[in-house]
Parts: sequence; structure tokens; C-alpha cells
Amino acid sequence: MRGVDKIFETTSGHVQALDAIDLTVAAGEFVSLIGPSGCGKSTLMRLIADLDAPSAGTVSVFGKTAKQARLDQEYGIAFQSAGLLPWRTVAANVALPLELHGVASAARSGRVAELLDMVGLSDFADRYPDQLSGGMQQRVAIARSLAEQPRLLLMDEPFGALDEMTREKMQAELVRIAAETGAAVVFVTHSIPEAVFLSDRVVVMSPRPGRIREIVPMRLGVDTRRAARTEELREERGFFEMVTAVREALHGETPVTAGPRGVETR
Amino acid sequence: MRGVDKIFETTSGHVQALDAIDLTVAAGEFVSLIGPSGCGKSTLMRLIADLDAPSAGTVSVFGKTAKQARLDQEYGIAFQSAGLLPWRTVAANVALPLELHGVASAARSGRVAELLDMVGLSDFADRYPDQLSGGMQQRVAIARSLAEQPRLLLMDEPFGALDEMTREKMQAELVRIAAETGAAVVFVTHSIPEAVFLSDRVVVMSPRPGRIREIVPMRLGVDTRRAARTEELREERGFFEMVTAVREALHGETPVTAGPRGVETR
Amino acid sequence: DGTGATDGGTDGGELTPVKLQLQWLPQGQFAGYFAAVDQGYFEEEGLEVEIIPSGGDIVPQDALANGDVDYAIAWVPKVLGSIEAGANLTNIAQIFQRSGTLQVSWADSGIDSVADFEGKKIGSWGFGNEWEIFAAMAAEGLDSSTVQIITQDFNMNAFLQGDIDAAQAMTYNEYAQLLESVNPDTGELYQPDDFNVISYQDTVGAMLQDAIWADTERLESDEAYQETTVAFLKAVIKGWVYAADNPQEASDITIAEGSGWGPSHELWMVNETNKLIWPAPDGVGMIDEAAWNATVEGALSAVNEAGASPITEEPPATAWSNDYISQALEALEADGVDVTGEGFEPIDVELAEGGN
Amino acid sequence: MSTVAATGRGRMSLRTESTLRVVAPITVGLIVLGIWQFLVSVVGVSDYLLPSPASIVEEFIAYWPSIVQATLITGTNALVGLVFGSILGIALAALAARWKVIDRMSAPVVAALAVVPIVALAPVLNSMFGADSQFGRQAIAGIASFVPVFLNTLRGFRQTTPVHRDLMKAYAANSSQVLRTLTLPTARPFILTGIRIASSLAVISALVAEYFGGPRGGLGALISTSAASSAYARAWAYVVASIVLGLIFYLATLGLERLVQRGRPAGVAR
Amino acid sequence: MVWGAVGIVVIALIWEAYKLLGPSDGVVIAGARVLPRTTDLAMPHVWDMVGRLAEPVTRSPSALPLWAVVGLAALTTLGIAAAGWLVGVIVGIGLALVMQRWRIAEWGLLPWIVISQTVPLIAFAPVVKSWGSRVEIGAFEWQDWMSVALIASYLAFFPIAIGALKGLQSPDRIHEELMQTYAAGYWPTLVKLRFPAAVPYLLPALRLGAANAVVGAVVAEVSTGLQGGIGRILIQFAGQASGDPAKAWGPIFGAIVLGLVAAGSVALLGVILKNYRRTEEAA
Ligand SMILES: Nc1ncnc2c1ncn2[C@@H]1O[C@H](COP(=O)(O)OP(=O)(O)OP(=O)(O)O)[C@@H](O)[C@H]1O
Ligand SMILES: Nc1ncnc2c1ncn2[C@@H]1O[C@H](COP(=O)(O)OP(=O)(O)OP(=O)(O)O)[C@@H](O)[C@H]1O
Ligand SMILES: Cc1ncc(C[n+]2csc(CCO)c2C)c(N)n1
Ligand SMILES: [Mg+2]
Ligand SMILES: [Mg+2]
Repeated sequence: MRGVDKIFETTSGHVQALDAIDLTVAAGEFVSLIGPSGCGKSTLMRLIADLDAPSAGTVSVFGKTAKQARLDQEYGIAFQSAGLLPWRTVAANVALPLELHGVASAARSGRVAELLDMVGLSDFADRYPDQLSGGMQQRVAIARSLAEQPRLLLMDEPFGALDEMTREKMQAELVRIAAETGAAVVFVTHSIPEAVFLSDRVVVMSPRPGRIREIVPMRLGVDTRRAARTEELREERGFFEMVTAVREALHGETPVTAGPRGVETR
Repeated sequence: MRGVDKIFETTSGHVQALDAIDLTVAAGEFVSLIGPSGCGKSTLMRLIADLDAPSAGTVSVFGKTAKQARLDQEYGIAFQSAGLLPWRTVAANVALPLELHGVASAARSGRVAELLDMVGLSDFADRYPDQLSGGMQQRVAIARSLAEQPRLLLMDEPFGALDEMTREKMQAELVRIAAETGAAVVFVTHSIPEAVFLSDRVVVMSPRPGRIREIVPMRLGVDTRRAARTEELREERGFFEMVTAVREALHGETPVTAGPRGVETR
Repeated sequence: DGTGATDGGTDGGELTPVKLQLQWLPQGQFAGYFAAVDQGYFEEEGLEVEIIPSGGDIVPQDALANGDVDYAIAWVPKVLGSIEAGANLTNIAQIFQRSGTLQVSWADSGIDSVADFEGKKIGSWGFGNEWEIFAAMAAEGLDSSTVQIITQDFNMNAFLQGDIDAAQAMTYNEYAQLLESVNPDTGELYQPDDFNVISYQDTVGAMLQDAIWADTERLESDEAYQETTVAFLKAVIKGWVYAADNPQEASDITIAEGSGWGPSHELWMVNETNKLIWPAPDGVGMIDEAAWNATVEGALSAVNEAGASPITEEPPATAWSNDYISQALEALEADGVDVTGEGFEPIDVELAEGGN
Repeated sequence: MSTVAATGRGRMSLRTESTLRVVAPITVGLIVLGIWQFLVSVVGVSDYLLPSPASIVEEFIAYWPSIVQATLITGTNALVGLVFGSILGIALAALAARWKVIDRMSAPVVAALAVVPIVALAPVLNSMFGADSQFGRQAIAGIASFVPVFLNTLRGFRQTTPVHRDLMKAYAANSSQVLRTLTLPTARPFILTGIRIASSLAVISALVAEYFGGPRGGLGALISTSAASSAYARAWAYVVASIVLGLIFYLATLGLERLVQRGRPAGVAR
Repeated sequence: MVWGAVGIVVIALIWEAYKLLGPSDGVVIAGARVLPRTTDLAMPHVWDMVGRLAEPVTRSPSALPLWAVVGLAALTTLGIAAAGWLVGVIVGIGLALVMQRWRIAEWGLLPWIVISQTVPLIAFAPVVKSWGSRVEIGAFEWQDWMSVALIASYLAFFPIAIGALKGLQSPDRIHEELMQTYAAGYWPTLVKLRFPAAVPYLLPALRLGAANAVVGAVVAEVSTGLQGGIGRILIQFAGQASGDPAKAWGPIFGAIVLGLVAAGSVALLGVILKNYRRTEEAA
């Protein structure tokens, strides 16, 4: 992504949603986008997915244009709301992309079974979305986004609607799945602990116009690899340090504020 | 609240939502309820507000029955969604309870101005709710719940729909307002840091049937009073310790899990 | 009984209010009643008459039976049906002496008589206007299943466009509508010789049409009503005499009363209506027993496609009475009014396009 | 006491509720019928003015074959109108949803069709399509059905959520795939609602149209003929048949709605 | 707006093009005429229909132009329909209130309200007129136009009752409970919550009710033969359609404009109440 700008024309004038964004995501890397509301996280993601076109600059995915990447189905995508089709069963929802791209029925059902297994919903294949909890729905959406084994996973606040406990479970699961499939992930979130827990790098953005303020690399404890991101991690010291680092990047202060602050966390 | 049970009758049988709940909230105290989805937090709060009746046990508010307390308007309440009436301006929304209870027009507008000032929305008095951001709407709802100077404030996930940054700001504001008005607060949340940040005590609940698992008193740093709950608190060591304590109460483990854990946080 | 209903009672103070229910919108068919109002004939008789037009679904004899009005204009066979259904009504004056119903077909259609109806699409308005057709057909040994009955709406388009082989038409209205329409082949108006005209008056099915009906029970028990009835009939006869003598004026009066027809059509209608009334050898309004019996005969023999007949048994004797019309005629003759119209001469009316 | 109103709803066991749902309307119906019969037979409102329910039933039985025949004729017209009106409504709504221009251009025409009285159109349509065929009535039933189906379908086509549209774009789905997998299923409950509303309109329009010309034999023509000959009990018998016909249409479309939506949430997609 | 005009022009063009090219006896497939006849009798030229409006109704010296006659009649009908609409509003909202208040009333009445609309009311117009003519209370005497208005209200009340019921039941649970926590009784809840919340449902219902009231008024005018309204000239001019085909279209256009005006005036109401519809645009 090179020098990307995005300007929306509205009735009340221009909105500069993104300004001179440069960002490269390595294969298999997990990158989170974080920033206050309206800073352009979603817009950035939509540009990568070719759901919108940039006003300036170029977006390339695996060396192709974003459009070509979309047509070639190089990525899977998940949104804040699960976006399941309510009239399709869980299995049929997961099968949707396969169906649209002409995968034969037998191959399809095999793949769907595999995916539902992966997200732990094999028993719910014939349920309808409204019979599932929010967390389960989100898992279906993730299974769907993985259906065609994309090398890039785009997720826009996929856990935003979930309660904290479900959310933590889903995070752990996502880490596992991403590791299993080896896909690169671009993940939008509002939650600092979530970003810290999941990511290799956290991209902190600032609004009006949407800019990248800082890219915070995550080095959690000694072992920085994904396998280490277990539940216990959340209670580690390094975790809290990283949370603090992102907090400060986000609040845009050079970290000189006074006040009673535990020295250990620095 | 003494030995309170609540059983719902549904098509598929009974649901024991609450089981033998004992809880007393002191005047001016800030108590959070936390627990996984479906553990009965909302039900408990609704019993206090007399929106439902307990199947067994008694609920008393300031020595009265819950019903009498409701009729006497002893409490103010705020829900997860702000629940503003979309056809009323901000000022008219805040004025609603006063209007319903026959407060004279002049006194009303004085009180409304005061309340809007308190939540920092004086400039938005004539706006309609749909012209406000989610955080601002929630502030209006809080102003409304404070309109009649209740001695008890009931809040059911009031910040659930807000993004993390707005949420932190609102938390700080709530602390200030609660301190200013000296009201007791019962606060339902899913977020551990939120509970920790706000509360004097955190009530951790477990589901099926809804029970109180543990009540964790908060002692933050040296100064445990509210005045200390500033932004810096969030980055203090004591804060993380409390978070961990609540996490563990919640996950129900006696804290003996192995694994690489920073010793300092214990 | 100081209202002096029988003799020119304008000086008697209060006028007696009377409601007359018509069987259609205001039009030349009812010119005599409007003329009687306009010329003050009712007032002279001490009456204040309100004429109530009807529309698509108002059944005049029911309005009378329900007590909504004091008198009603209706076709005899329709009322016979109502009487059998329980209405208590009496024909007090048979204004139209002849049937004005036609069945019109194209000149080249080969339909010149009722016998030719078989297998054809026969138009009718329904609403009880169809009994003459079924009676005439019954006399030819045809029943309703041998033809296809098509309901006609308010105009003759269905006939003109070939949806109907033989259309029902009143001499005073629908037949004129045909003669007011442009023949697309010639660009001129249709001419009488473009059509075959079957007049029911010439068939066994002929039935009595516009008659004035009154409430039987009130006639029997209410003396004031009896007096009012005679007074009312006197004024009505004077009205029709006026229409016969002054068709143009009568037509103008009707238009002023809210008829929406154009002047040529209205004049045609008054003139044709006059022909159905005049001359009246027994005096206008007298019920001819033979014609009455023929109508009853026809009504008994007619069967529609649902298998229903207007009546299944002879009507009661109270269904008609010449008592009141005779009194009215006598009084008028005494005043020197010509109530037989011996010298009646219809006028020639030229129809304009669209009746305008 | 007054607050009971707010909470009071729903304090009832499920069994009593489903019983009451059936018993309540029947009770109301019986009460009305009872008052009616009472007025006629005891108070003595003349049977000529207001036929008693009993005499209506009598006529209903006596004219049963004719009633069946007439109901079939009118019912067929209504059905043909409903089917073609609905197809046309759905098709045109699809076009209007796809091309804004068609939507804008059709707006005044649809608005006009929505307010035009049947009485105004019937003679004209008879003239245009021929008074000797049932087509005029079918066309009227079709127009009456078209409007609600069109409006509801158009609304349904607009219900697709941005998430779903984005999803389809992300899948590079072509427009027919989008129509098949997203737009039509989303609109389906709306289409069915439109058809249900249209169903009783179709019956009543087909019936009223018979008042204004065309072949005889339908319910409308027989109601008017019976009423014109003061056979009010018979007219009522035909009216009862037409109510039953309307109900059959309504219940059939309601059943269709339930059937197609079975096992699926009726609400808007999440 | 502009596109709407274009739409009308397109319809007119299709009309004329078909009239020019179509067979004069229409297109008959399998015995059914699926496309209309193109004769002047069946399909007058657009310019004839429009031009006829400017000409006097009849040759009579006192005759007004057709448009004026149609316009006056439309005004009369509008007045009657408005009265019927008002009655429909009162009855409809009244029923909705009762049904909202007591669920048993909803169960008992709602099916009959639905059934009521399958009754061919044209069959009752004469009965209504006849019963009405017997009502006479003191100085009040039933007028024929009231029968027509009553029939109009019969068609108007239905969408209003259904819409109002939906609207009154529409407040979010959270809002209902909020009122409960304020210990607000039935009436304050109705005034402060239910009615305002019902507005977005009520407005389209009132609009539909207005259109229905016009249709009902016209039908009832035809049926009872009431003088002065559009229904009356509708049958009058339909009777003259053989000789003057374009004339019959005048009242048809009049009826359509009338319906649009009625529905449009209710839309104006919506502008006044726009603050109560704030969620509508967002949704
Ligand atoms: N379709 C659009 N038209 C006009 N402006 C838009 C559009 N989409 C986004 N914007 C504007 O662009 C800016 C960035 O929006 P974006 O949705 O990317 O923010 P975000 O970071 O995803 O916010 P959030 O955290 O609330 O989801 C905002 O100011 C927004 O108002
Ligand atoms: N009206 C009701 N009828 C039947 N069951 C109910 C009702 N309300 C709540 N329950 C059940 O009671 C239990 C407790 O529900 P409650 O809403 O209090 O949980 P909660 O802790 O607030 O959950 P959440 O965090 O999702 O808001 C759940 O199992 C729920 O399904
Ligand atoms: C719906 C209906 N359509 C046409 C006529 C025909 N019509 C016009 S005047 C007249 C003579 C009787 O008044 C007749 C038969 C009607 N009566 N009812
Ligand atoms: Mg976003
Ligand atoms: Mg809850």
C-alpha cells in the first residue's frame, strides 16, 4: 500500500478519510489496526478488499491490483456483524462462497464439514443463524471467510459485538486458526488488549485526516511466536507493558505525563 | 437483598435465572456486577428496579419494598442502549422524568440545564438524539437517570455499545458524577478493567443457576477513594493486579495454573 | 283535514312534504315530475315534493317499503318480485302505457326476432331489467341456458365493438346513444337502418314499466295519505301533460334539475318518453288490466340463469289499484285538462354527436 | 393499577393464551350473530329489511349449486388477476430496484393506480378488452393486486444490508448470483406480505367489477341481481360466499407465507 | 419530479404508439384478448382526452368546461371523503387503543377487522343509505352524503386500525420499562411514549386510509347515485362514452388527481410531524 489517499465527497463537502497511508503486510503476519472512531480503519480495509477505490496511491495484494485479487478470491473477509444470510443454515452459509465459485457439491460439503470442525460448530451445521449465539455466529462468519483458503484474511472488528468473555475465547481461537492456515491477517479493532494479544504488529492510527501515527511491534515476553499466545499471556507482565505502549501511542502523548505510576510497567 | 431466587417459565421449561442471591449495597457505594452472559446480572438489576418480581426472597431498597421504591422514584436507571426518545430533543429527554412527575416548567428547565452542564452537553440541548454520537447519547441517558437526584443509580452495561476510547472517557465521567452526587451505584458490565476501574466492590457471578461466586473488594494503590481514579490509574501496577484477581475469580480457578507468568503482578 | 289536499290548497298554509324516489339519475325519462315541480303543480295541490334520484344500486321500491319515501317510480315486474319477497306495495298509476325496451342488433346479423337469440350473446343490464328478455324467450321456447347473457354497462360500446350480438336498449336512451355515435367506416353518425330493432312491446314478453307505487298499508289506513295520493297524481298528470305540450321546455327543466345529458339527447328522451305515455285512451296512468295480467304471466314464465324467477305465484289483489288515478283523472277532466292526449303528436328530434 | 397495563401483558400461561386466541374471535362472532338474530326474531325488525341469519342459511342451502358456480367464476378471475398482478408487480419492482430511472418514472403511475377507483376503470377496461370475456375483471383484479405487491417487493429489494452487499462484492459474485442468493431471498418475506395484502383486494375487485358489465354468473352479478329483486336473504347468501372466498384467498396466502418462511427468521438479516 | 413527468409522457407515448401500430381488435391469444383494442372508442387519442377537458360538457348554453365540472365534482367528493376519513381515523385509532390495552380484545377483534375488508361493501351501500335515512335525532337529520362518508370510513378505518395498533405496540421494551421505572401510568405512557412512537406507522396508514376513503366515497356515490360528486359524473359520462369516448376519461383523471391530493395532504401532515419520524430516515 503506497501513498494511499481516500477522499469521500459528501453533501457537506469532502471528507479526507485517509491521507498518505504506507503499509506493507508480510505473508503470514498478523497486523492490527487500531485508532479512535472515524480514523479510517474500515476505509483502509475496504480499500484492500477493493470494496472502495483509493482516491490516490496504489493498493496491491500479492503483487496484483486489489481488484484482481478480489476477482481471484485471494482474501477472505469478516465484518463486525457476522453478516450471515438468515435463510441459510450454518452449513449453507459457510458453503456460500464455494457455491458462488462453482465448487462441486461433493467437494463443497467436505470442505464445509472441515471448516465447521475447525470452528467447533459441527453439531450446528443444520441450524439457522438466529438459533445461534452471537459468538457462534461470528465463528460461522470466520469459517466462511476461510472457506477458500485465502492467503489474506481481512477482519473489521469481528468481535466488536461480543461480550468480553466470548471475545477472549474467540481471540484464542483466531490465533489458533491463523496459525493453522498460515494466512496473513489484517485485523481492525477498538480494543487495545485485543490488538496486543493477537498481533505481530499494531498499527495505531489517528483521525482527521486518517494517518498512521505509529506502528508498534509486539514482542511478548521471550517467545514472540504465536504459539505462546495462550490465556496465561493476558496476565503476564509483558502483556501489560505492551498494552501501555499502545495506549500511549494512541493517546498521542510522548510518554512524559506525571502522576503516580507503577515504575515496573515502564 | 435476601435469598433471592428468580425462575422464568418458558415454552421449553423453567430457567433458574438467580439462585439464593444475598447482597447489600451501602449508601454511596459503587458495586459492579460481572459474569458471563446469562448469569443473571440483568435479572438481578431488574429485580432491584421492580421491573420483575422475585420468585422467592425479598428485595428492599432503602428499607422499602422495591415496588415502593420505584413508586417513590428512589432510583435512576440507565440501560445498555441509551434509550432516548428519538422525537425529543436532548433537553426534553432529560426533562422527561421531571415532566412525568409534575415538576413545574421553570424548575424543570433549571434542573435540565444543570444536568446537561454536569455531563458537558449544554451546547447540545436542542439537538435530537440521532444527531449525537453514541457516547453523547449515553451521557444524556445518564443525565436523565440523575434528574431526580436518586440515591441509587442502576446501570445495566451502559457503556457496552461504546468504543474503548469513548468508554474510558465515560468511565472517568461517571466516577466524577457519582462522587458529586454521592449516589450508590449498581453497575453491570462485561469488562473487567471497567469494573475494576469504577468499583468499590466487584460482584463476580456464575451462570446456570445465577449465583454470586465471589465479591472482590477493590483496593487500588494506597488511596482507595474515588478521587484517585484518574486516567493514570489504568497504567498502575495495582490496577493490573486487581484485573488479574477478578479474572481469576471469574474463570473460577483457584489461582494455581502453571505457566510463565510475571511474578510481579501477583 | 284542513290541508285541502284535494283542491288547490296553496292558501291552506302548510304544504304537505312528499318524497318521490326515482329509479335512475335525473333525466328526460322523469321529465313530467320535474315539470310538475317547476311549474308549481305540486304546490297548487298543497304538496312540497322532494324528488330523490337513485344510482346504480338503489332499489326504489325498497326505499318505499322501508318508509324512506312516500312514492316510488319502478318497473312492474321488479316490484312484483319485491312484493313476493314481503314488500307491501300498490301500483297507483301506470304512467308508461307501453314498454320502451328494445333489443338491437346489427342490420346484417340476421337477428330480427327473439327466436333468433338462440346461441347468441345477449346484452342486458341486469338489476331486474332482464325479465322482459327471459319472458319473451320463454314464449319462444328458449330458456336462459340457450343464450349467453352479458351484463351491459352504462353505454353501448360493448355492442358497437361486437362483444354483444343483441344489446338491450331503451328507446329513449341507449338507442339514441347508438345514433349519436360515429360510424368509423363512414365517419358519420350511425343511421337507424344500420340496426335491427326488436321492440318488446311487440312480443309476448312485453311488460309494464314506469309506474308510481305507494305503500299499501298506509293507503288502507291513512286517510291523509289517500288524499295526498290523489293530489300528487293530479300534479303528476299535469306535469306529463306539460311535457307532452312543451317537450323543449320540459327538456330544459330536466337539464336544470341536474341531468347531465346534452340538449339533443335530453330532448330525444323527453320526446320518446312522451311516446310511451301518450296517447292514453283510458286516461294517463290508468292500469290496463289486460296489460297487467300479461306482465304477471310473463313474470311467472321468466327464468334467469340462476334458475330464479321474479315471482312464483300471482301477486295479491292489493298490488294495483285504479282508485286514486281515477279520482285524479276525474278532477282534472272537470278542470278541462286533456288526460288522454288524443291529439298528441311527437316531434322530430335531430341527435347531435355525443348527444351534446 | 395503571402500571399493570405495561407489565400485565404476558402474565398468562401459554396454553390459556392459545385457547383464548381461538375462543375470543369466535365469541365475538357469536355475540354479533346472536344480537342480529335477536333483532330480527324477537325485537321484530322486519325480515324484509334485515334477513335473519337463519333465513340466510336457508337460502345458502337452497342456492348451493348456483353459489358454488358463481364462487368458482369470481374466484378464478381473482386468482388469475392475483397471479398476473403479482408477477407483474415483482418484475417491475425488480426493474425499479435495479434502475433508479424506472423507479422514478413509475412512481406517479403507481401512485395513480393506487388511488384509482375500480368503478372508474371497469367500464373503460370492458371497452378496451371486450365485455364478453372475463378479461376485464381479471385485469382489474390484476391492477388491484399489482400495487401492494409492487410496493412491498420494491421495499424488500431495498432491504439488503450493506454487509451483505459488501460480502457479495468480496466474492466477486455476478449480478444474477447476487439476485439469486441475496436480493430475492431478502425480499421474499416482503413479497409474500404484498401478495397476502393483495389477495383479499383481488377478490373484492373481481367481484365489484362484475357490477359494471361483462358476462354474468359471478358473485357480484348475482348479489346485485338478488338485491335488485329484493331477495335480500339470497343476496346475503352470495355475500357470505364472497366473504368465504376472500378468506380462502387470505388464508391461502397467509399459509404460503408461513410455509415459505418456515424455519426461517422473518426479521431483517443480521 | 421531473422523472415522474417523463414517466407520464412515456406512458402517453406507449399509448399512442400502440394505438397506431396495434390491431384494431386488439391481440387475442387463445381466445383471451391480452392487448386492448385500438379503436377510438376503446382508446381515445391522448390529445382528444386532454383536449376534451377544455371543451364545454354539453352544447347547452350554460355548460361549464369539462375540467371545471370535474373539478367541482372532485371538490364535493373530497369533502365527503375527508369526513369519512375522519370517522375512519377515530374508529381506527379507537379500536387500536382498545386492542393495544387488552390483548384479549386484540384476539377477539383483529380477525373480524381483517374479515371486514373481504365484505363487498358495494352490496351494502343501499342498506346504509336506507338505515341512515331513518336517523333523525332532534335537529340533526341524516343526509345522503353521510351515508357515502360512512362507507368511505369503512374502507378508511382498516389500514388505520392496523397501522395504529402496530405503532402503539412499537415502543421498544426498553422505553416501556423506562416509563415503568418512572411509575408512569397508562395515560402518561400513551401520551408521552406510545403515540409519538406510533407516528411513523400511523402516517402511512393515514395516507392509505385517505386513498381508501376517496375510493370508497366514489364507489358509494355511484352506488347510491349521490348528486354532485365525482362518482355521479363517472356513471353519467360513462353513459355518454359511445358518442363521446374522450369525455368518460375526464372523471377518471379527476378521481386519480383527487386520490393523489387526498394522499398528498396527509403527507403534509408528515412534514409537520417530522420530528416524530426521525428514526424513519435512519432506518
Ligand atoms: N461512504 C462514506 N461517505 C462519506 N464519508 C465516509 C464514508 N465512509 C466513511 N466515511 C468517513 O471517513 C472517515 C473514516 O471512516 P471509517 O469508517 O473508515 O472509520 P473507522 O476508523 O472504521 O471508524 P469506526 O471505528 O467507527 O468503525 C470518517 O470520518 C467517516 O465519516
Ligand atoms: N423474560 C425471560 N424469560 C425467560 N428467560 C429469561 C428471561 N429473561 C432472562 N432469562 C434467562 O435468565 C438467565 C439470566 O438472564 P440475564 O439477562 O439476567 O443474564 P445477563 O447476565 O444479564 O446476561 P448478558 O450478559 O447477556 O446481558 C438467562 O439464562 C436468560 O436466558
Ligand atoms: C347499472 C345500470 N346500468 C344501466 C342501466 C340502464 N338504464 C339507464 S336508464 C334505464 C331505465 C330505467 O330507469 C335503464 C334500464 C341501469 N338501470 N342500471
Ligand atoms: Mg469501522
Ligand atoms: Mg444483561
